[in-house]
Amino acid sequence: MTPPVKDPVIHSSLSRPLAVSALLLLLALAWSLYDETYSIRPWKSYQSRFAKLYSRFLDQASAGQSELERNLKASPDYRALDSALQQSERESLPAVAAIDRQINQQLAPQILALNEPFQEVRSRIAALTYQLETSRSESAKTDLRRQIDQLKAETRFAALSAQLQSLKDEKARLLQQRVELMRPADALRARRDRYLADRLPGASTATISALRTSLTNFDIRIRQIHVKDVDLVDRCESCHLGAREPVTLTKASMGGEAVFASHPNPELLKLHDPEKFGCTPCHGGNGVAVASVEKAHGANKFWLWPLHAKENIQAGCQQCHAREILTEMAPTLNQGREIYRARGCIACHRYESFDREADEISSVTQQLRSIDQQKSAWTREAALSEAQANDPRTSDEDARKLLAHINDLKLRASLLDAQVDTLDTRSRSLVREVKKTGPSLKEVRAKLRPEWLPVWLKDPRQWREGTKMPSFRLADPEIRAISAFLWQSALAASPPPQAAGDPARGREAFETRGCLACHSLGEGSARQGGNFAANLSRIGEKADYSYLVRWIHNPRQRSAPYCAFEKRDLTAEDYRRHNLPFLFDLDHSRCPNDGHELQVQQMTPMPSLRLSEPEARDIASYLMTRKHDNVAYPDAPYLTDPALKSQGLALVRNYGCANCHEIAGLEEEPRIGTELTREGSKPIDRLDFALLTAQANAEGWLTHKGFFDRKLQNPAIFDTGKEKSAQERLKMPDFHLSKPEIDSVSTFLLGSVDATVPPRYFNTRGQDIADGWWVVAKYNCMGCHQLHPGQSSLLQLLPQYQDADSRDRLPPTLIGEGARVNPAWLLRFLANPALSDTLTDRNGVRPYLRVRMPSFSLSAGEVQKLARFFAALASQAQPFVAAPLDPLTASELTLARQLFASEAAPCLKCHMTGDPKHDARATAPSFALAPDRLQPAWVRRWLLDPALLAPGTAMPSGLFRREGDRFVFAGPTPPAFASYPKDHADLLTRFIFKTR
Amino acid sequence: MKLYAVAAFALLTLISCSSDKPPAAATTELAPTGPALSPDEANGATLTGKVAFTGAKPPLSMIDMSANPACERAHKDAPLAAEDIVVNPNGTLKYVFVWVKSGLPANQRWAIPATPVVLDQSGCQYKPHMIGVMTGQNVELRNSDPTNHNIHPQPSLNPEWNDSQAPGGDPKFKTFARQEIMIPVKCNVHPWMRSFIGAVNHPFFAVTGDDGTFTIVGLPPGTYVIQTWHEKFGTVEQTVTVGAKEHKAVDFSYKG
Amino acid sequence: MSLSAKLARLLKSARKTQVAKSVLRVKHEDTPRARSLGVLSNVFLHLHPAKINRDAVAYNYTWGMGGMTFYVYLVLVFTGALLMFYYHPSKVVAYRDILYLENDVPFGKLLRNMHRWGAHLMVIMVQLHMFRVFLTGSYKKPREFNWVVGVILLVLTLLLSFTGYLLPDDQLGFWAVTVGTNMARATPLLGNEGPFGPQLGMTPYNDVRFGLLGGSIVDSNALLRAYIWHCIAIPILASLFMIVHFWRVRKDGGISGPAPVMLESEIPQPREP
Amino acid sequence: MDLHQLWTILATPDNVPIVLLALAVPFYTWYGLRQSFANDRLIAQLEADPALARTHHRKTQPWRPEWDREVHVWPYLLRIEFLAALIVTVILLVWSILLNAPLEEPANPNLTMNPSKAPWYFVGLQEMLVYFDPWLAGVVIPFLIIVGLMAIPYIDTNPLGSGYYTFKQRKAAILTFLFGFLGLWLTMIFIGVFVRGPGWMWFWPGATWDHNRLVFEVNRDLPFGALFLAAYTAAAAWAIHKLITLTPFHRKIHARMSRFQYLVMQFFLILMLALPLKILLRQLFRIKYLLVTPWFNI
Repeated sequence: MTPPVKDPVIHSSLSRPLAVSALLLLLALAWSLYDETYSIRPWKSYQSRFAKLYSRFLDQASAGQSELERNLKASPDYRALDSALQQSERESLPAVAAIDRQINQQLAPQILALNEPFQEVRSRIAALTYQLETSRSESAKTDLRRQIDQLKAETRFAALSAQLQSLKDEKARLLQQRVELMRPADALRARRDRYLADRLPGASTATISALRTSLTNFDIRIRQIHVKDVDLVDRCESCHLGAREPVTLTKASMGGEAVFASHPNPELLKLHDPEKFGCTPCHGGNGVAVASVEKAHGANKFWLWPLHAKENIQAGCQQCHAREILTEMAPTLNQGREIYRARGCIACHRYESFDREADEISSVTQQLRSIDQQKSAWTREAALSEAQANDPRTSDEDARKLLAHINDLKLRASLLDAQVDTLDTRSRSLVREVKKTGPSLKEVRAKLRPEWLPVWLKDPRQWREGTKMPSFRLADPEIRAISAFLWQSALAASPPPQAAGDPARGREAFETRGCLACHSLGEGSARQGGNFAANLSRIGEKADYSYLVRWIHNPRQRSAPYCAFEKRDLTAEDYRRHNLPFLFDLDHSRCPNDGHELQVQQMTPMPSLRLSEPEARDIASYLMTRKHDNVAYPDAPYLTDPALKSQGLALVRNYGCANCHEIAGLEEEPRIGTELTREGSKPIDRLDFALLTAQANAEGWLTHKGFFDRKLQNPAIFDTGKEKSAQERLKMPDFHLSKPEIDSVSTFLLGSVDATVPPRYFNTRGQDIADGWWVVAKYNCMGCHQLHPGQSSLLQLLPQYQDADSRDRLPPTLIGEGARVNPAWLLRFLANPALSDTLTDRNGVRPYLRVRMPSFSLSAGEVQKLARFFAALASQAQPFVAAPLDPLTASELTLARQLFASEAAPCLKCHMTGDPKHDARATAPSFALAPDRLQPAWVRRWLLDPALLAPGTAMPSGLFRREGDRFVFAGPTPPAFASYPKDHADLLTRFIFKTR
Repeated sequence: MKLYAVAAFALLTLISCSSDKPPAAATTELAPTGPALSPDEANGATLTGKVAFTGAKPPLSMIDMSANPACERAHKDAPLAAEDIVVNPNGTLKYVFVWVKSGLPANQRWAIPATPVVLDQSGCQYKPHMIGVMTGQNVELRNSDPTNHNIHPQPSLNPEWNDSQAPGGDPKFKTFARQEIMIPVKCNVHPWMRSFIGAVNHPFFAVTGDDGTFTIVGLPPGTYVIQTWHEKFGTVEQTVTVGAKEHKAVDFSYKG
Repeated sequence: MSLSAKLARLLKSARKTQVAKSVLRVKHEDTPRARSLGVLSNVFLHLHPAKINRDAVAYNYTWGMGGMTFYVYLVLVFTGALLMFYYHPSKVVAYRDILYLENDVPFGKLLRNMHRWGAHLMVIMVQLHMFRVFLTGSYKKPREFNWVVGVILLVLTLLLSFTGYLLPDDQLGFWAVTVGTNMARATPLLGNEGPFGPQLGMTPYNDVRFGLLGGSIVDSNALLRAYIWHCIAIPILASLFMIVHFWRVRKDGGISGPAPVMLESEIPQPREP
Repeated sequence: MDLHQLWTILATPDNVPIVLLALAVPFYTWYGLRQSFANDRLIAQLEADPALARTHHRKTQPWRPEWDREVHVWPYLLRIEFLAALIVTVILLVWSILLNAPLEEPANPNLTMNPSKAPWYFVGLQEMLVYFDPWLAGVVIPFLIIVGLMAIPYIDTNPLGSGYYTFKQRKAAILTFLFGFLGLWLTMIFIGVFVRGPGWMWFWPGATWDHNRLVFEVNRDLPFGALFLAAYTAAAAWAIHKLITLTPFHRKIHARMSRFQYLVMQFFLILMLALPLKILLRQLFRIKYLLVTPWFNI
């Protein structure tokens, strides 16, 4: 019989697969354990590497430091201090030792011995007194009192405590005496240590050794900043361990690992303490994530706030400093904002904090309207209640109440009038504050050579390098239509013809009057001057001579006033209808038809240099010589073709020319660009990458930065490959920005985000300074003046101001201007720098300077902003109250006058005195201006050491020297001074400030 | 067999610890060290020469001192000529600064002479018009005029200062820390006053005098670039090689 | 005496102790009685019968889908309970908790991954289990009702996964659930956009979608309701039906096969009505 | 062919289950049908030789009289269950370590994701939204699927194949189920996940999902749709009847069916066939609605 076949089900064994899968499970668990502790916690390896590198760096640094310290200690001064210290310690040593001995050997043990029984007795007494106080029966009380007294007597408690107290007092006295003895030695030790600390650069050996000990027990843990109320958890320092180390660590010093370098900008950390601000509000990234570098930097696909790239690191500042045009320590961001404002991005793209004038105008008109409604409502109510009061049926009581009510309403209405007045002045100045990015095209007919217009529209940059005008990718027919429209829409009026001027004198005037602070001449490497305004190397080919003369004489002069209410330019006819002269300027700025505020000035920031007519003619004729010769301009007959006009109007409206230029009929054009206030946090799907989306995603630039960089580099990039008619193509013109400019603008846009921190983090300090910077940026004050340390004005860099003599002929530095001048005077000066209504062809304060302080015809608001700006910049108290000066006695007056006019005092040699012959060569302002121009405290500081307040000034230092606690005139003083006890500088200051 | 194990182990530890990268040595540029030398007239070389001036002699321009009566009185007999271009009778140029521009050992320290160089203001004019001084050496400023002067050097490499000096006041001592060829000095009270100070790290320089000649002594042997500097006519350079105790003549010339 | 023998003796004596006896009610012996009692007397194991059709032990019949689904369900309950320690179902806090889980909680990421992939695995296995049951005709008499319970469990599994999808409160979950619940808006009679819905007075604020979401859009109410469905309601329902399901498997005759094949000729003729 | 896009869709963590499904279902179908064919061969053999039929243990697995018919659950069943548990845990653990559960941006109600898809198992239903109105696709069809599934045991009167794999004896039932499960449910899921891109537009696998793609389609309603609907129902009912009474065997099974069971089966089968028909009508002929009424339309 065949052997019985074994049942496969029973006899098969699963042990092998079970073993294998159990092993696999074990491996998987181990892997998950490894994954959990290491692979998703890379910071552990970072920290162990950091500990190693950092300790090696510290060893090497301390070696260097101790060597430095050794030879410092070898220096004679240190040794002298050290020996004096030892010597004084040796003197006081025996006495101190005696005191110590007495305290330790005698007093301390005695106190200890007495203390013990004393405490015991006292506690027993306390227990008894407690029973005494709480016992009810009188007899018990007396019994207890008796017990206490008996106890005190037994242990002679009173004597015991007295003796103990005396011992303690003795000990205290001795200790005090010891401190007295040690005082000189301690003082010397402090001076010696400070001597060392002053000369040792960087961390002293003490801090280094402290760091090294802390490194010995360096524990590997997550280092995080947790700001509870803002729900902010930043663990950046778990890998960036060196960020806030007291010692500066560089990539090189940390073995080539840039991650451990210390924060490149420590004083920024002082301003924004990471404990309160954390890291991610400024830098972006995902503070919580520590699983991988990519996740921590927020570079993974679904994180909305990625780390800013290196070149856009300052984007973080914009969020809290949104209202400022200039933020310290953020040059790229400032450049980005400046480009956004100056190159005209603001003209097409609304940006909340940039849109100061337009916003304010709309809010002011809106407030005015609501006030009118309120007033009419109240007057109507007053009339009604008056009717009711006079009604015989109302009781006397009610009548009296109604009358009170009526008065109250009238009072309130009058208060509104006050508000209306302020708003009116505000709206008057606002009309003057609004500027356009480009020149007014209403004057095209008067100022331009017709053929030039199409050539310019074709490619502005090719005609004038560095121009602000972007290129619009226009086809020829479009150019023709636009030129025709502009030509025919412009005002027909042309300025009176002007006689020719002398180009040679014009050239000298152009180079010295200060035009080069904004404009520039010469092309390519020969280019000289500022780029705030146009390069005038080819102005001759473009401009009309007579218009140029009028423009140079007074750039703000308009050919026709514009009435915003009627939305059109007024003509002489409108004035004649009300038999008024066709006269419109800052004083006659009301519209004859409806009384509203007129725009009586060109909306250009270009100021009037108050040049005389002949000088304007000279400069104009010089500028007319600046042109490329043999340049052929094809003539443009079509300019006057009416058929092209309507076509041109549609194109101009489509391309948004009216946003930058003032064009007849298109003054109120809406902005054609999208608002960019929150562009940085617009969802990525809303940024239209068009056909490049897939490519962008593959190449990794499907991000905000990718979009901004490419759009700025080539605004039509997202049209590539699209089938679009001319009208639908992307309209944004090409600004030919260089790479750093693109980086700065995209930094600005990346920073324009929804707030990720609560509003209380926003910077509200220095609001006056922030507002001031806006006005300074708008009128380019930094072209001529130095406004904050480290910034050099443009004129300073021009070659003609480099030699020794001409350096004194530069415009004055304005650092500390707030502390120098009286704000009231500054208001007057800024309103009219000539300081006189008749003699305008001069500088009010420094007539001897060729460079001319122009009149910007600032609005009242702007002038106040500047005054507050300078005061705040010099941290002066506002409003300004002049410090009272006690008047000069008769003797003091004669004394001061003698010193002032003496040969030894050089004052009248340089300062203007009023005598024309002397003033011709004077190099300093007249003293007559001083009383209401300067601040006494400043004058006194200036007299003592002018180089401190304005380095490189022509005013010499060392005029006074210190004698005792007062300052005395350094040179020989008239004999009468011998008996004058008081401070000479004060005397002279009070003399200067006595009103003549 | 045990031996192998120990050796292997030692080798292993050696490899493991040497694998760390050597620490980057902190590099600080070499500050001049060693003793301060003074020019060794005995066996150093001496350089002499003159600065000729060819071409038309520019007309002497008179200084108009009318604005300042005190100065005018000092020159009422002979009006003062500007000293920007002074051509000596023998056709040589005065006030030309001649110095060794390069060729000296780089980090060699030179002894700073104790005697200060005097720059006097007399007759509303700087006397002399041009001086040479070592960096760190004192310049003694005197005011022997009855009127107040203010001394306003305008260096670009050294810190700028502007001190007034009362008539007959005690002299002021100033030093310049960095080498700078020709610091212009002016007086804001008397705009025509002008002088030039040449601050040099080493003592090998000279200013041509009335005969238009200059001598530099104690020059260690070596090849040097000698440069002459004039206020209006700019600089001229020549390379020259000198041996020990050699007397070398080096002539320069400027065209008017 | 060899080591193993000594070990065995030790083990045997250990089992004699009172403690061991009180714990292990059944002696671990290789006898049929011990084997049966081992299963029957164990509260968990007595889900199984003592003996089973010899061929049902092989993988190829049942594919183990039912058992594996139940096992994954247990894993999900376990990891889900742990996740509940860290998760708050409110709009602001939910996302932050997931971030917290991922970065701070030790093994937090692993936990969440296990829960999510486990959920997907369970959905797949449930469908494969249905597929196997259909292929083997195991729904036929007497197991019809158990098939119905199975279908209910399938629906509950899908709902469990659907409500879990929304909880991380991220775009993926939010829009997935929005799409899902938009369909509810169109329920006939009960949805405000479904046929006959408006006629019955259904508005976006009282229709079945509103009931599901606790609001007209997927907001914090929806998050809370999804959380409660996901963590309490549906798991309890699912457990109940699983109990019924397991019970009916046993009561309807245990694992249905592999049964002996039946021939066409042996089909019993239907009794005349 | 945009392989990068294809790979990103395949490798997205949340699509991994569908890839798993796409591998597992064919495998298990093959695995099950293989055993069915084996049983069918055995059945054919037994029907051919009635004597054998009496003695044979009627199973493809080997068996000898001396082997027990039933084996103890412990250890034989429990050990394989334990093994299965181990393997599942390993798979789950490795999968969790390697792939992270997706966590996208925080929910933002006013930023619609394009494409916004339901979880993968409901994507089939979402696909139905293209062809039917939401009330149909979202509520009625899922409801009918559930009820249909539940009704299967009560309308399948074929006693054969209970407890063993067979194809021959239950051809109709298996084909219908395969059509329903694989043909409709899984295919729709596959389309919904891999083929439907932004704007729920049709992107063949390998085509780039372009958000700006514009497709011009004009869907029109079928005139006399109601008539077509009625015609279809009649034709379908006739065809189904024809099918289930094709062979004498089928006729025998049909005879066992009660009238109500027959009606329910017809109802579900007609509806199931209606789905692909509607899809074809839409995809090929651009027909949107068949029946338009003021309250609802199909």
